[in-house]
Amino acid sequence: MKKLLNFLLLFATLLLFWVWLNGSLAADVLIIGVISAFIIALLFRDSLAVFSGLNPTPRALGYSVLYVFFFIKELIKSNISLAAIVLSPKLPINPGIVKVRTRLKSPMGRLLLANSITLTPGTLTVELEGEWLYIHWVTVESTDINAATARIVAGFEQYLEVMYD
Amino acid sequence: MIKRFITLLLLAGIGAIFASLLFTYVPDSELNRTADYYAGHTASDIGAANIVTAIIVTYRGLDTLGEVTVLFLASSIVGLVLSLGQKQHKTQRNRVAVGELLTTGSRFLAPLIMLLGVYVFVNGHLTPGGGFQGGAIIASGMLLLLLADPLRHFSHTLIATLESFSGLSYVALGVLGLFMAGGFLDNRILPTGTLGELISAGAIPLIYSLIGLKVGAEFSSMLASLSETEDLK
Amino acid sequence: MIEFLVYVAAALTGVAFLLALYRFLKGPSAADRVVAFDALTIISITAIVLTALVEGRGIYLDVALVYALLSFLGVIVIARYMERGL
Amino acid sequence: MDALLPILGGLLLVGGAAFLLLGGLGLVRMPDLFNRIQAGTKATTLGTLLTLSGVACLQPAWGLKLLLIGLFILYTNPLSSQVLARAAHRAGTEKSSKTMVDRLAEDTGEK
Amino acid sequence: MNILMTGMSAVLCIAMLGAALLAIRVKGDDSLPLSILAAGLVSLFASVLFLILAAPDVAMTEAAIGSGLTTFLFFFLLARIRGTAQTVDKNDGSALDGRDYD
Amino acid sequence: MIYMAMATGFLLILIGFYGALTNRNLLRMIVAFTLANTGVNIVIVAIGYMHGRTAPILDAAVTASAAAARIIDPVPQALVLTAIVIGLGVTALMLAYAYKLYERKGTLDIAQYTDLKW
Repeated sequence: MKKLLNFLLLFATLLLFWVWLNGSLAADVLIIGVISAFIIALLFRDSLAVFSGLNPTPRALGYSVLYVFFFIKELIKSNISLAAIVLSPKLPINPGIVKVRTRLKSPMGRLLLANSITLTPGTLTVELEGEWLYIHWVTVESTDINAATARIVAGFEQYLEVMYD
Repeated sequence: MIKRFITLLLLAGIGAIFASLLFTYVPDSELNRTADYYAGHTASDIGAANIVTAIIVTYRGLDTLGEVTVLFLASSIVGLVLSLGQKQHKTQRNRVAVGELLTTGSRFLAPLIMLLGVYVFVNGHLTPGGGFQGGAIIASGMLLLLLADPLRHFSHTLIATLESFSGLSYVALGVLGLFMAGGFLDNRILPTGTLGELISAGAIPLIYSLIGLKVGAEFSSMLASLSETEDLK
Repeated sequence: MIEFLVYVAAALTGVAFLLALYRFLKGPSAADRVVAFDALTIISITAIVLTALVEGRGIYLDVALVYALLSFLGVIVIARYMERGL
Repeated sequence: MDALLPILGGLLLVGGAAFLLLGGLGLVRMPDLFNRIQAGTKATTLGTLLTLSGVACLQPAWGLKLLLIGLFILYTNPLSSQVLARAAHRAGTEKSSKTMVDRLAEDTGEK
Repeated sequence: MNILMTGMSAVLCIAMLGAALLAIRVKGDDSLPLSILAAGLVSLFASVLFLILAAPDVAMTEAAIGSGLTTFLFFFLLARIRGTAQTVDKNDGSALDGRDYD
Repeated sequence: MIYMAMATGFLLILIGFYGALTNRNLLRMIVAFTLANTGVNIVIVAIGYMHGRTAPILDAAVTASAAAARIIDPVPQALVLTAIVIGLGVTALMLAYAYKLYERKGTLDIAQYTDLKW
């Protein structure tokens, strides 16, 4: 049952990708898309789709939208802070690799968390191992695990926790 | 010392030839006769929007058959040469483990890359790209799988079957063109349809898809045989 | 007006390209060059999109898609090579 | 509205190119590899996304494909940077003398 | 707009020649991976140049095959030759060193 | 623009030859060969380019009737496409042989390959 669900999710993702690539909904495009998406989904049964593990509740959907906005805000903020660092003549950096904790379990959620952390102010995920994330921080504000977790991870985790369980 | 001198002399000679070519070159302002024919007749005769594809698959189809054969030979020779004298027993290969990020990322991305490859070769007659590019993209997807799991063994039988099946169908379609249309590899065994639609241009999408599968299988087998070769100390 | 803005954007992109190229040629470590390689690929995507805009041909965008894929794969191959996992 | 969209597109293009320039500058100025990766990833990602949206404003018909390219970059660019950072760290790349703490090295028992 | 294209191709040509010279001239311990990387970069720039010369088909082929697969094949071979059988010492400076292959 | 691209292509061929003739490392020679290959491709594509024309793909921007006046020469492009693919096949073959030679001799330096000297 779970396998079938995964297959269907993958198939739907691939079909969406196909229609998006072609930019049309004509009958011939759809027929070829269904065939090729089916074959590829069959070959990659144990693969992941964006939606696999996503909770099918309205609350999760709402949080996904909020997550996107939060992410865009953080991305722009991060670039402005980076610009401030790069453009200042003294290069005020204070780098280090800190260790933080995450509660997420679903692979897709963890990957999205790591990617989001990399694109947000001054942080870069170096290693993800079990519940520990090792993060390179341009301006280290705290080397304590809990303080750093609250500073770096918590913002995204509150959304991702609802989206992926 | 004398060797370096001869090298420089040789390069100076070639450079002089190149310079004279460059300075006497006058760009054309009109298409030459061949190109003019292709430009004027492709849309009405072949029905393909991408003229380069029309040339590769139909006008110069035989050359492409030869090219695919050369590639096939190259990939089988690479496999043969690398497997010569290899010890059959599997030594344990202590490669550094893959991080979780790459595993998850590749599990997500590999199907999408495959589908991108399919898109590139199915749309060969409409957009840039075609069988060779699509095949290379499919092989890149295989490479991603190999990177995420270095000890994975691809089924060589599957790759070889796919390769020979598409090669045979390609030649069969060519022969079909001999009977049902103007000549070997003629694409008009199917109706040419309207210019710019996905199913149009006769057999070109079909032929290019077969070429794409074949080329993808060949490149994948090259990568797989290089990856499965034992390390030298 | 628009044309002028496109010129300015292309000039800025060109400077960024040269800066990344400087990092590539200079090094010092191999990983630095790989980072510069990644940045150069991404900047090339911008160059491709600008070319498509100037020539007015939407079909050029497919090439940019292939580029986005390749920058990712290239960096990963080299990274796996560096950590001896290939 | 119709007259405004192209102007917005042009401004977005210039903004994106400016962020790319910042990325290049960061690549040159930052002292060690990890800081360079940070500059290279963040600035080029946002710069390319802004450029793509600028082009989408100038040529609305290309919007779908540009969005797809943007999503692809948004997904793959940080991922490749992380893999590279991990590999470089495992290979023991030099860190800047300003580095104050390295928990990963402590935990894997290096140095 | 023509000036734009000309300028872009001028920058690309300079970059290509620089990367090509690096590819054949680079010396030192980790020179082999670097020259392969530089050759890949030359192919990459060549592909943008092809696009500017109005050849999108060739640009895509060069990007996917010339710059992509060729570089990957080189790195696979280099990894085979380097020999991973020896114990991987995490602290040996740079993993891209050339000490054990030529 | 054409002349610039063509000059770059010729220079790349020369750089590739120089590298192949002066380097003694086998893999460096193969890298130099791929450089020369790229140079040849650039020259051929530059020959096909015509000023003020666009890519030989028909769509809304270039209609079939106006094609002959608006597109550039498609034949060199088809040629180069073939050349690139075959180039990869040749490179793969050279790499496989380089691997075998290294396995036999334990070195990539061609000065050490002295079997045919006497």
